[in-house]
Amino acid sequence: MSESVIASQRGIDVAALQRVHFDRDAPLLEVDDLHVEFHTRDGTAKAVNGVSFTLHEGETLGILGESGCGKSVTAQAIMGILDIPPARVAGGKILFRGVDLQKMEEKTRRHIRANKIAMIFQDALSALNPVFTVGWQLGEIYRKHTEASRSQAKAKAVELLDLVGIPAAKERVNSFPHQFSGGMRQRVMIAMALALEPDIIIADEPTTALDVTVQAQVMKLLSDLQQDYRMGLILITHDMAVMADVADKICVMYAGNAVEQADVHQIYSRPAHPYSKGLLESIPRVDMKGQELAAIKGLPPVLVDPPPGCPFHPRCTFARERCQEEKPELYDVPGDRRSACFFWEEVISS
Amino acid sequence: MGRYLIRRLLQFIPVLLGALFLLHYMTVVGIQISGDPVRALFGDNPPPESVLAAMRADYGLDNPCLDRRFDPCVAMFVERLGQYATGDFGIDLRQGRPITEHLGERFPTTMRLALIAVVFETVLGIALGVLAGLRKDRFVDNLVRASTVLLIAFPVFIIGTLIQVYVGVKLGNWIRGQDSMPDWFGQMFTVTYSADYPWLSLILPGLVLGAFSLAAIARLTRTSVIENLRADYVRTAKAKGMPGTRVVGVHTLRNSLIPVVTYIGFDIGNLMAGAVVTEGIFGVPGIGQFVFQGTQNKDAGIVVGTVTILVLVYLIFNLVVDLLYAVLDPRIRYD
Amino acid sequence: MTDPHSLEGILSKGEPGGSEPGPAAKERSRSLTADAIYELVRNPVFWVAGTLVVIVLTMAVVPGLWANQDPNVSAECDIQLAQRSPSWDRPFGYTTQGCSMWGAVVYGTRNSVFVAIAGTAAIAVIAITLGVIAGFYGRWIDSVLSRITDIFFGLPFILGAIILLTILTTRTVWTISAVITVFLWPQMTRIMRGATIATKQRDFVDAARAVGASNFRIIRKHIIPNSLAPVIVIGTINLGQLIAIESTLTFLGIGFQPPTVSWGLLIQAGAGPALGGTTHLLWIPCAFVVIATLSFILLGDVLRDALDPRMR
Amino acid sequence: MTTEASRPVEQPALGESAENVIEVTDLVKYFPLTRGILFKRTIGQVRAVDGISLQLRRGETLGVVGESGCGKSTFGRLLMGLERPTSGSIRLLGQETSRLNSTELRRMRRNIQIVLQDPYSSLDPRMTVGDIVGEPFDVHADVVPRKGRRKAVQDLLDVVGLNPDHINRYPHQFSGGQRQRIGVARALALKPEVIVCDEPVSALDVSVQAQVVNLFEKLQDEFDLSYIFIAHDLSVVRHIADRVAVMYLGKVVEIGTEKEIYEEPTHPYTQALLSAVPVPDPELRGHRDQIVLEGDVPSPANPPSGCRFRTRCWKAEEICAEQEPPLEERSDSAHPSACHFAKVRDVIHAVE
Repeated sequence: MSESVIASQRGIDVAALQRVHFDRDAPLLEVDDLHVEFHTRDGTAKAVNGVSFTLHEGETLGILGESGCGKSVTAQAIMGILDIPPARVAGGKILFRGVDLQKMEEKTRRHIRANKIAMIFQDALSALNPVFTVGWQLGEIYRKHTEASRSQAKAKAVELLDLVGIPAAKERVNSFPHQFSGGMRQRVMIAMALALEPDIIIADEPTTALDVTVQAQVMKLLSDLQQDYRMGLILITHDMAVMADVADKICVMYAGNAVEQADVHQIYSRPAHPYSKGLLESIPRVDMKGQELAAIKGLPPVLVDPPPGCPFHPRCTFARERCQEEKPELYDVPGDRRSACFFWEEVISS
Repeated sequence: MGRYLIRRLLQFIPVLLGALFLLHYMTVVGIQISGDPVRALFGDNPPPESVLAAMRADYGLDNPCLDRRFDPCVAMFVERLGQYATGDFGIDLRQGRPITEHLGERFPTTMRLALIAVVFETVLGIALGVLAGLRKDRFVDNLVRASTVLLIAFPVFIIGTLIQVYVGVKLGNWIRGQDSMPDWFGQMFTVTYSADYPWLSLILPGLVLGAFSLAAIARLTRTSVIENLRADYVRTAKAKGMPGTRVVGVHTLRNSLIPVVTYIGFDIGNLMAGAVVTEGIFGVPGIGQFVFQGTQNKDAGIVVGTVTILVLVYLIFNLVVDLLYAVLDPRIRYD
Repeated sequence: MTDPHSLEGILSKGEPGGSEPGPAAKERSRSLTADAIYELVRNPVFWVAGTLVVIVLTMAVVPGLWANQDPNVSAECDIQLAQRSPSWDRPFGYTTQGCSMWGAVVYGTRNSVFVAIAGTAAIAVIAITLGVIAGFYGRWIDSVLSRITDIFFGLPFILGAIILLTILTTRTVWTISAVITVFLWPQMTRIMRGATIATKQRDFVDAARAVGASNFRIIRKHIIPNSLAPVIVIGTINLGQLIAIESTLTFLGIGFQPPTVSWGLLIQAGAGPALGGTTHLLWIPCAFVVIATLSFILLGDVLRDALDPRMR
Repeated sequence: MTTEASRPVEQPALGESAENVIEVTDLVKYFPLTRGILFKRTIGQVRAVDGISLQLRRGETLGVVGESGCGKSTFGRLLMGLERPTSGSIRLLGQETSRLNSTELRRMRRNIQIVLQDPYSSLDPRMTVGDIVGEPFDVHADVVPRKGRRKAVQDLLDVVGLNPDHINRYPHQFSGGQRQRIGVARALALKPEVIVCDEPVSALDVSVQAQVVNLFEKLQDEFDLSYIFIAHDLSVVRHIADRVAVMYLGKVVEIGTEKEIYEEPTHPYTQALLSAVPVPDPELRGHRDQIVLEGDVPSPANPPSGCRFRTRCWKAEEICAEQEPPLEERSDSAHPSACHFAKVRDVIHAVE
């Protein structure tokens, strides 16, 4: 949403966001060395352990990883909606247009949500409140972030539903979430994220709960909208195929660590980390009849008790003694990419 | 909504008839096992048999099926239903006045008492529950949890008698003895009901009556709030940039209250039973006291007639609560 | 494969709903029951409540162990001493009958606890049987049972008990237990039915059927062991509630009758004099009822925590 | 419409060949839709499976794919005897199984077993691994003598790649992938000819999924198993299946070899389904024939007349609403396809 529109708005809260000086030349989003910890009965789990990335306008960043790797936690840390406690941002910076969100007052920061950064969740049925109509839930955004009246908010909600391709939006606006199909509900979620035309949308497994044909519809809608509005999109998924279709660059996460960051073409053609390589080799492809799948042996580690050294070494085919003792940092690899593996050269050329 | 309403109303009829039949059957079996209540009324000093027989005939207790153990006496039930339909719920065995007449006199007092109890238990119960739920595992939460468990372990009659002795008599006498205290203030710490202070002297009994449910509502609200705070849609509300008060007050509370509303419907039954005890202890001339005296005097006419009416009230209340439930939860409304 | 609730994904070590957990680190094999016991023994509330429950139960079974004056033996009581307040000599004072208050409450335990145990046991047997039948076989059996429980739910318990006990003139532990059972079986049956339906829908029941297990085997080996937790919890809490209910009924004059000794009767007898100032006649039996009720409720509460971690 | 549903469907002439371990003919399963105030009465039917005919050959893997609600899981449960068919016939090793009594059904289950989807709820948490894997031996007491059961269970654990010493552990001590292996061991216990795999890997993480898929392939070679492999993940099915049946709203719309279905799909639904599957190769972005379907799947309680796919089909004409297209070979479809206008269209490869 443009600054001028905000200026036209009244109210103490909105003024708070106006006082913030966003640097229009700074990248849309910069995450620098983010650490998130969870305190549990069994000890402290380092859910996110030093993740950094940058997102520019109109760009799609993919965060790829299996369940429990910390990708959703990263997203929630950016949004500022972690449950604290047990979670705690233990370090790092989150800069939106050069402004550190961590240092922002909560009453200002909450206007960043929806206005600047919005989020789409995986399971739309549970992410939508069952006791309110979707129109009410959409309109709430306008009523609480702008000075829209109830009827204006409702009109806006109808517009949004129409925009995301929900037929008969005028009538459907009064329906409750459980009266929609899975795909339609996810469209409502997308509408909700788009409401204030944010600069960034974070989509956390947006199509995992959907059937493939519906997944195709939703992904198409999402990427069309992203291009129309030139938003930055952070797509979080475990699905390498979905990722290959939309992402510009990818950050692969494993056990709370970013293990590889690169352009989408590089990762899929020449992965520089054994984990990315293993993932690629273990998925069957619909367009090819492969041989035996090269599964990654073993299981991801328990986060409260990670293995010493490189977290991937117990499952790694490239592992040497050094990997058990020393944790590799993210090494710069030629071609503007990074890999957290001592032997990235070997991995690329293998 | 329409279909839900119709279905709920249609379900009401068999439950109503079933509950009334259950009441009838229990009375009948009780009489079949223990002998007729007219005889019991007089204890060791029975009047001549001819008098008893006349009384039995008056109260419809001369039906031969009452001599056959476990006979459901269906004909009698149908007859009773007809009487209920005309508003005839029997008469008390001693004075011979219609039960409904007694209840009419006593109804306003009991309503006041129930109102005090309901307001007390819902307002404070929900407030404590929300507070504890939001501060899970902190001091407030532990305090609420510990005190509510304790409260649940106190049967109403024990709280009632203890409060009467320690607050009503000991504290109350002291307050009433102070010249500086206004007269009405002492009436709040009453030992018994006083007709001069129809509201104030009901406050103490009202709190006693609501105590158990207060604890139950607080715990239920707490669990429900904790559960809902974890729900995905609460996270969505945060992600939408809603202020914390709104996330809790609108997005969490509305959902959390759904089970509480159900409980309150069920609780009306608790309140009725509690009123029997509380009104008995504090001498409140309400419907509960009427039942209390009926049991003390072994007046089956009073007990059966009044309880039947109370059950009707309870069922109607539950019906209303179920409809309210549908208003709160659209998933029920549009199933 | 999905990334469920991120928090659970991180915290879980193999609980359902969690993500791919790490290798089972602990070498020793722990069943869910063993896990529950492990949870229990670490909980101080369990020890406090458990000790109180054991004391209450021994008082009920062998009161002679705790008190040497049996109020049922009239020679032990002296009407001259009636209502005498506690002293160093007799820290609990005397009853309205001039018996030792301590002896009276200890010997009064049996009736209260017996009603609670008999009632709970009967309710549990009925509930498990009917609940499993209704939940497992469903269809018309379930419909009929559900409608019957609906009717019972239409009748508030104490009100129903008041009617039945006002008319029944013989009130022994058996009749009182029976009345309690008649009114409280639907609640537990509904819980067991719900638990059975929930268990039945889990895939391992299909898996057992797929290997050819009979209905009887499925009920015995899979349904009951996996549905029993709520019944155990509610049953324990009910033990406490029934003690409270029995004393309430007795207080109303429709439970035990003198000269039986029971907590409810002691409170009833003490309420009047207590208003006049001899408060020990009231608070001592009250304390017994409350402590006994509380210890069962607390035990049920910790059992719930141990048996069902999700309810915590 | 209801009468048409049971119309015989033409199949390649295979007859009662001994090669077929399973022959399904006109299989129908309707679930009653009930509503009631006091007692429930039937007000309609959900046509979960509505006239399926197909064969499973010995040693073969038949993939059954479709989206949620298409009836593929119900189909698997019917094969297992976990649901009784409304009509139609299932022949397992030449024996009719759809009308068996409980004793016969128990004997039948020595020949067919199932692996369920959810590795968490498919194992009884109160039993040890030994009890779970050994349960088939308890039920079929004559298979392995009591003394030998522990050894037999340990052998099974070994076969599926678990440590046999873990026999006394409980399911919650294992990970999802390991639990799925326990489920496979249980299915193998009675040495069945056929295993129905109902979404066996869809609850697993990608890296673990591959391990389990590999296990299925290994076991097939080792024990000469035939699989019915039910899944919504078309890539996994392509990897493991020899033949594939595509289901839509309770019906098989296309059936053929893996190559025929994936490379030369002729039914518009198959084409849409395949084109919707993303390919893990960014180079193909924008170079694939993508068909994005409009709208939602109709309710199986009230399916459209004629061809069930016509409401979302871009090829639909009047005839599609009037006549249900039989599943048969057609002029432009070398394998059976239930479309009046069946025609090959390659959708999974790059197009320039």
